[in-house]
Amino acid sequence: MLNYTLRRLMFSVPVLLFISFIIFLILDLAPSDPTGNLPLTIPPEVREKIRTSLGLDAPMWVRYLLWCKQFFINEPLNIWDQWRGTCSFNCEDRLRVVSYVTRSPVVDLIVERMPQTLWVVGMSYVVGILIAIPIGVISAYKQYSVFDQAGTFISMVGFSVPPFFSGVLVIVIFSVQLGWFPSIYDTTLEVVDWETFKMQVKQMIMPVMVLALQTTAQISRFMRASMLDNLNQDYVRTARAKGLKESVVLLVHVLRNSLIPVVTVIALGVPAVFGGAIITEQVFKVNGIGQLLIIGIQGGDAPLVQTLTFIFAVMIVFANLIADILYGILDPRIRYD
Amino acid sequence: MFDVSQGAKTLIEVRGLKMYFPIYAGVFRRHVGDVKAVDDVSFDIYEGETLGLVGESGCGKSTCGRAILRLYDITAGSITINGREIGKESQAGLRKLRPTMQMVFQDPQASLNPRMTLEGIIGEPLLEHTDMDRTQRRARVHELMDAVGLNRRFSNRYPHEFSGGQRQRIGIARALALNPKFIVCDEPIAALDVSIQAQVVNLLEDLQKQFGLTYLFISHDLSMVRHIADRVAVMYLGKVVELSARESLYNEPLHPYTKALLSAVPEPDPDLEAAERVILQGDVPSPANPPAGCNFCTRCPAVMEICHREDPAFREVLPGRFVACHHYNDMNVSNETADETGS
Amino acid sequence: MKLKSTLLGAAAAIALASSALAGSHEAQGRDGQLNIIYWQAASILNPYLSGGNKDIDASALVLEPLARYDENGNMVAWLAEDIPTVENGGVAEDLTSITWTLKEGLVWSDGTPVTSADVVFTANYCMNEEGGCQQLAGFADIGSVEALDDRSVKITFTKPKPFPYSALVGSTMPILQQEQFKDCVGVNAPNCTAENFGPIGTGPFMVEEFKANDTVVYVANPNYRDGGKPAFGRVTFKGGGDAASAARSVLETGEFDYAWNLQVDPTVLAQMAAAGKGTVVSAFGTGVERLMVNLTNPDPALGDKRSTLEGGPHPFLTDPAVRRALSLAIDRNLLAEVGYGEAGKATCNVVPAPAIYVSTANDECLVQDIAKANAILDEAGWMPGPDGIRQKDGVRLSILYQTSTNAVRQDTQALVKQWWSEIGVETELKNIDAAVFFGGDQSSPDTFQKFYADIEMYTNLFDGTDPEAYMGSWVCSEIPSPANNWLGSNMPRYCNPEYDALAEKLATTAALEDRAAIVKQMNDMLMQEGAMIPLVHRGSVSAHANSLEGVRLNVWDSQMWNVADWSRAK
Amino acid sequence: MTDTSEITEEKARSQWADVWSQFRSHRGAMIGASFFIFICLLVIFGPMLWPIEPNFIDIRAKNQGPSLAHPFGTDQLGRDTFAQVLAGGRVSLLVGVTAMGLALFLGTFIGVLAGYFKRLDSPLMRLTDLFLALPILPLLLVIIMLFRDTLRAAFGPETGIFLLVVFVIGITSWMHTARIVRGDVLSLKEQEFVLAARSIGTPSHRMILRHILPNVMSPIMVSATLGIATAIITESAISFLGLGFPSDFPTWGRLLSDSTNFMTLNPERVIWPGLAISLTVLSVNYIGDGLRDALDPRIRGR
Amino acid sequence: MPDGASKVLDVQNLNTIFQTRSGEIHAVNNVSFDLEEGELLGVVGESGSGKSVTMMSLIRLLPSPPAEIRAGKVMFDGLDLLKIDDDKLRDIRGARIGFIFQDPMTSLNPVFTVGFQLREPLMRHMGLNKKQANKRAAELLEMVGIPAASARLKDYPHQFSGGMRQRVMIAIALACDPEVLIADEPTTALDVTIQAQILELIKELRQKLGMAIIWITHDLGVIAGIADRVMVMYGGQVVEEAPVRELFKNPQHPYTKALLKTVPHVRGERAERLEVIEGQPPILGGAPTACPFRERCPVAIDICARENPALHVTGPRHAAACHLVAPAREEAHV
Repeated sequence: MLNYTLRRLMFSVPVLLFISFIIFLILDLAPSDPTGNLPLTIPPEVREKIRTSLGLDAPMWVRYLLWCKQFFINEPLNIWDQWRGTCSFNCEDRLRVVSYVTRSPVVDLIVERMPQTLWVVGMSYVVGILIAIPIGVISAYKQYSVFDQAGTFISMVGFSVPPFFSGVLVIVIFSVQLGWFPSIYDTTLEVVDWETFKMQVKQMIMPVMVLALQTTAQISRFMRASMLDNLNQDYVRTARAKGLKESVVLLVHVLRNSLIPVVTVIALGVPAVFGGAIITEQVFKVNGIGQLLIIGIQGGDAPLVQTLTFIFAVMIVFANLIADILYGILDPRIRYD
Repeated sequence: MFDVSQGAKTLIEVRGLKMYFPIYAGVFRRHVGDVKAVDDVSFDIYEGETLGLVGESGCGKSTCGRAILRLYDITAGSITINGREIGKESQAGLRKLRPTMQMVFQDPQASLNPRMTLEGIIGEPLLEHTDMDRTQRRARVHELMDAVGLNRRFSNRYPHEFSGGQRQRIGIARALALNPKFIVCDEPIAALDVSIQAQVVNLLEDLQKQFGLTYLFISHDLSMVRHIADRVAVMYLGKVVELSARESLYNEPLHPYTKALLSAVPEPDPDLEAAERVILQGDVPSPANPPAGCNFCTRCPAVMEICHREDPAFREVLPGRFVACHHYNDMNVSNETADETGS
Repeated sequence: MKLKSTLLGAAAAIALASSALAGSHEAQGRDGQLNIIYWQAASILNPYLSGGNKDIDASALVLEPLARYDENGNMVAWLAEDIPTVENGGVAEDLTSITWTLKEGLVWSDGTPVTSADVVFTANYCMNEEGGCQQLAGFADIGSVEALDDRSVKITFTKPKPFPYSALVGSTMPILQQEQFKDCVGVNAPNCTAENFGPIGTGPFMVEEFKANDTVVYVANPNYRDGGKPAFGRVTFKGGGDAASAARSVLETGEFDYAWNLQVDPTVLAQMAAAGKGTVVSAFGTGVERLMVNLTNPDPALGDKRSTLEGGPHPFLTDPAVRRALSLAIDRNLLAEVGYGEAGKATCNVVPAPAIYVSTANDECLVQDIAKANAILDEAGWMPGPDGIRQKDGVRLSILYQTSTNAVRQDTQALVKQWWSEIGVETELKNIDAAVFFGGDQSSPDTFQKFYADIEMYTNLFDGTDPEAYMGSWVCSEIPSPANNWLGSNMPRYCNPEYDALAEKLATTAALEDRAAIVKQMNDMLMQEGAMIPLVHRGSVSAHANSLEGVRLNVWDSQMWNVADWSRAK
Repeated sequence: MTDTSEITEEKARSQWADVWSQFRSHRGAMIGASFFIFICLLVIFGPMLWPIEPNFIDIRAKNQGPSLAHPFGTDQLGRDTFAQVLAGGRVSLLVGVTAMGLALFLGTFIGVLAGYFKRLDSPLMRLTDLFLALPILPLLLVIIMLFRDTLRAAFGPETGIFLLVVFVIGITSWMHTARIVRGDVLSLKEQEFVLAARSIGTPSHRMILRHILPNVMSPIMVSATLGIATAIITESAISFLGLGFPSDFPTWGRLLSDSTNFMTLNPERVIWPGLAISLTVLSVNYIGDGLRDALDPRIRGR
Repeated sequence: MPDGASKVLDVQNLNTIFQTRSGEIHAVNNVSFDLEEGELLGVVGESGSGKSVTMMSLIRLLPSPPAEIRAGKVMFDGLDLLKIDDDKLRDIRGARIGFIFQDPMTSLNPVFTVGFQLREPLMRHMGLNKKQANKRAAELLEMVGIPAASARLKDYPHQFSGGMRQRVMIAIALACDPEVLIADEPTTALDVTIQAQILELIKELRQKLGMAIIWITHDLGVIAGIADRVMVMYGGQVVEEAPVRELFKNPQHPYTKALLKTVPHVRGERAERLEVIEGQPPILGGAPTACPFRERCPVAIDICARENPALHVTGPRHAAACHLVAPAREEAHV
């Protein structure tokens, strides 16, 4: 297992480098310009000057290497220094990956966005999974029952309604008509007491609801299929022949086996938690990582987009690794070597 | 039906055949060992005979059969079919030789493409190797169906509409399509019901007579092998441990493993309650990590000290009887005889 | 507090005075929290490093200029004691220098005094070529900026400036604190994140927390010069989403007090306003949504010479009859109503305001007249072909019409397309993402400068009230071409020596009336020669909660210009 | 032997016939399939029966509710919503089907090559991992920005964008199919009938065409149905983000995103495109469900 | 029937059908038999003969739907297993009736340790706590001949070889000292040498524990070596039933006769040619109205196609279902 993990980790280094280069290449080809959003009154010389000051006149590979140095060497050093409160390798002159638009270090921006993304999108993932698993279990156990049919229907609706529609719909219902929840997410709210906690919960309910619907739709389908696969296995018959209660058969024997593929699917979905909620974030003004990315793309903020997409790529690669390792841990039959 | 000692024409000559499957491990996927599925196997098959190859599951008998047909790229050794060495032939070169050697598979369900009709399945070899047109092909398919006892009305049906026995007949018809000389029957009856097994075995025998076929009959069913084979080879953990004519092997097995194997077969006769049953202890060791010395030393009831050190040679100890066991170290046949069978 | 504003107009004085009096008795921060929503989030709080209105508005709560425009377009002194004029001696007779004097006793929010050194520093900060200052245009023709004493700064120009107020006036050019920004000059400017995200200012609020592209939280500035102001102790400046949801949060759910730039379908906006929680306010600046007419040939077959003077004239848009017919076929009132509602007015001029500059010579186009348009084309010999499209000498009236991606613009495009089809003109619509369209990227064929189309539509305007620079956009030398890297503001490729001469004249004319006459003349020239077809005079639309008082929508300056006066209705 | 032509051969049911009979008994799938066919017919032939031009502006009739003249109401410029939904459906369905086709082709091609040829397995699977690890959305936006004009110039505004959208969706969604197909091919390769074909001497390309491809059809068909649904949804997301087709070129996604702001004012406008997307995706999903059951030999056996 | 031996299990007229899309399939038709204390009843039949379905019907192990037990009685200790409620039945399953399945590879749950799976019935039925159960589990593994038993409790099924896994299955089935053990082809998936080990083990355990066993197999050799009494099934019905020697010496039903002849032997005479049963095994369908063997029967007569023969007693404890078999005079029920 350790060998396997090491091998995979080793292998992911060239893969990630290659990905970062591809991303850089694509972004470089894109006809977006950091001076694009400047007012029309700005004279052309100034535009040119801004471009030069951003280093855009250097050849592509120089900029790529610079980014690599900044991201792979300077940023980790900076994190280290911030954590230890030290200043190693002349931290004063250290060039960090800086956004074209805000001119602040990209990593700081990402760190700032983390809390709301984790709160809303992460929570919706958890909620979605918690709802999905029982639905999947019951749907499979009572295959073709009314519950199964209804579950299938609802999860497919969840899958088929785009969030830009369902988001506005819940806003119109719950904020405008009923006035229960705020339609705009307050990222500055800090949970310090019961009141603020209640507010936090209130403002999270709608985005979590919209996102969880999608998660639930997908995971419950998986869970159902996986349960169905396992319900037909011989060991289930053995468990019944031992005189075990139906609940034990289902919730111990079948569930444990069925969760193996589902857990890996869940692990694989984690990166999507950070990037996949762009539209929902936009609808509820959560201003998390997804919105940061969209703004970056629209503003031609290459360093931001480059860094963010690369971080997504890293997360995807690691989620894959974790999913495989989890598989190995959960299923004693699998031994990687 | 066939007298071994007459020294008929050798059709297949296998020498030192090895089929290893590499094992990779560690961070760098280094080659750390091999699964020695077939480990230095030599034997001959005479024209027109049936050589039975028996052994327990995982002993390498199927791999051996497939390796002889060069369905794998073998690790070492030579295979001569009808005087032609094919051990190192490329897959493209083998293509021309395929019509002489064919195979009947174990699982009649899995060995037929579920998406093809009978005519497509049986006609595929013809399509690949002859330039018959559609009508000619169909005529030949019908001929073959007659030969294996399938109603020709069914030629447009799909395999799933047939029972196991009928499917096995389809497989046999496909193998016969190109008039082969040699057929490897890889456990052709293992997946069939008792009442059907006899049908298929009889069919194979009839076809052998009719077309002068040579069989390598791979099976774990010792009683069926006794029925069909002229000579029998017993495999254990990648090696042939004994090779004899049928009657001598069944009446007087030499290798301790053969003895144990034969005594383990339950006889359908309640009065024959085997008194002198040899019950082997333990399981077959892993072919990735075979024991030192004789492969059978871990379970052998007659194990000696030398068995743990030295791998016994596979030798002809009596005329036409080959065995790999230290118990027969002092027995030997004259060199001339040995040369003749070429061990 | 002593009120010492010298005004170019009288109305603002009364308004300012009354609001100042109202707030003078009570304590700062008494009205608690103010919530503002901008659907484009602020990304930086230094206007010198960003051209975005969102950023300028967000920084306007903190940073203040020497003088700014009020909601009527009148200049009012802000940090300066008064507006320097030739009359009061603040501007030199030869118009080559201007001297600003700071108000007495001004302090930064950290308590330190504001001095002329800060003003000088700010000017030099922007004029540093390496800093990438986005407001550099405002500092054009400045020779030197020097402090005369603690409170006076003299700006010397390299040539006479009839309008000397461009630098350090308006929210785009506020005064920065030298102490804070002293290490952020030149190449370092963009990297001073802490400073750019949290400038120290003189305004009514101080930055408490800045989340780029998301939220800014401000608290009242205890050192604010006007005691008792601001009424709000805390401001949240939230960004993100879209105009409709911003409008909804003010008008329907009441979560926010103020929403900016509500480019929402007027019907929807009206329906939201009916919920009774807020009020929609609008005001007109100088923005005109117009069609630019390509007078050069955009035929792709021309390759490099496409849409340049070298490529030759446009096959049919050079025909005045066609341009006139195209203009007449458009129902501008309907466009204004459908796309902008209260915030749009039909216009036939490229300079729609201030009133003194507005020409009336072109008002023929205010009324749609399809019949007349058809007649003009018939007369000019453009006859309907077999497919219903007019043609002459093998040239078909087929137009590629491009603009940026924006729901209202696409509606306008659809309407115009239909009207033009009624006069036998075929139209292909194309819309390009705003970032690309306005992006100015050399490699993209889709920028508005390259103008690889027959007609393009966008809004342009001028900041402040002086149109001199704006009118200079259409001189021959401003024609974008490969020679100047396509940088240039003369999109129609209009080139008329007479117009260029008028532009020269305008730059040296000081008297307001004379300037106005020249501008009108230039405007009419552009209209009558059909270089562009104005459509709608666009106003700004904002909304505020009914409980918010003191909002005076200002289109000449930041909408946050008088945020110190805002208060909660009792 | 006897003259074979005289013998009447039985026409036997192929496995697809079995699949069909199994599929027919899945109620959801049958409802889904009939609805999907209905929708397809409606968007193909509907515009012939409903002659209002989807882009015809009748400004006096703007923001109307349902009426006889406009059964689905009108939009803010007075365009007929019904005509727009019909026209939008053509595009959305065509995008869905073609993008799915492209993704399936790529996925199957790569999956089969990787599964069948051991030497290609590792590089091709790394490529698949790479594509999986590439963040799709930025890639998508950038590709659209990059190629939109070349294609527009070559094929005209609508076809060009159509090809682009299809290409972009296709190229970013083949990976799962590739993985599934590879897995299936790997296990098929171990099946005895493939071995049998090898013992006959069938060369690789015919082996793939004759033995491998027909047997990976079932997972491919299931992912096909899911692919259509995903492609329709992705197109709507692209439309929402303001990329994609020209503004006067209706698709369901665009109609839905354009009308969300009118939700309270004019609910029908949201409902129809929303319903069209949801029901189509739903029906396609049900078809996929039914196919999965029908193609599963274990279930079919029952 | 010898006196003193009492019936532990009495099955009467069991009918099991499967609901499929193409209609009902009668998998078990009017099967009646009994099992005496300490007896080993062999059940022989080809695949599809209904032998496994019959045994699983006894303790209602078939998934329902599609399976449905239409009629019949399964009397065990005065209870009708087909009538009692699920909870009562669960108390019997695994505790008083043990079950061993054919494929030891799939019959154990791959993700739980062998110890866990052994403890389950012990804790469930015998009320042992975990520690006691562990101790007993180790004893059981030792009893079935697994070396280093207590150490191996922590191992997962995949770490055992096929034969060892089947021993684990036996240990689980015997965990609570059942009165009846039903073994469904327990050695079919194993090699002959391993099969011999398992057969030895069962014989040994039977002597030691004295439970009654139903042993399902298609291998006549296995039956001959282990069973006391044999029941032959064909097409979902019992076609013959007799003590083991009687059956092999004096088969009555044409199917049994043919079956015995088709099997080759390892010892003794080698037939030049094997006898065959022509045709294919029957495809089950609706309720049988004719003898299921008639199409392959060498001696079939007209009535075979019209009437399904009932079991006739043909001799002492010997019965066969064939129209051609003369009923013996005694009216004893088998």
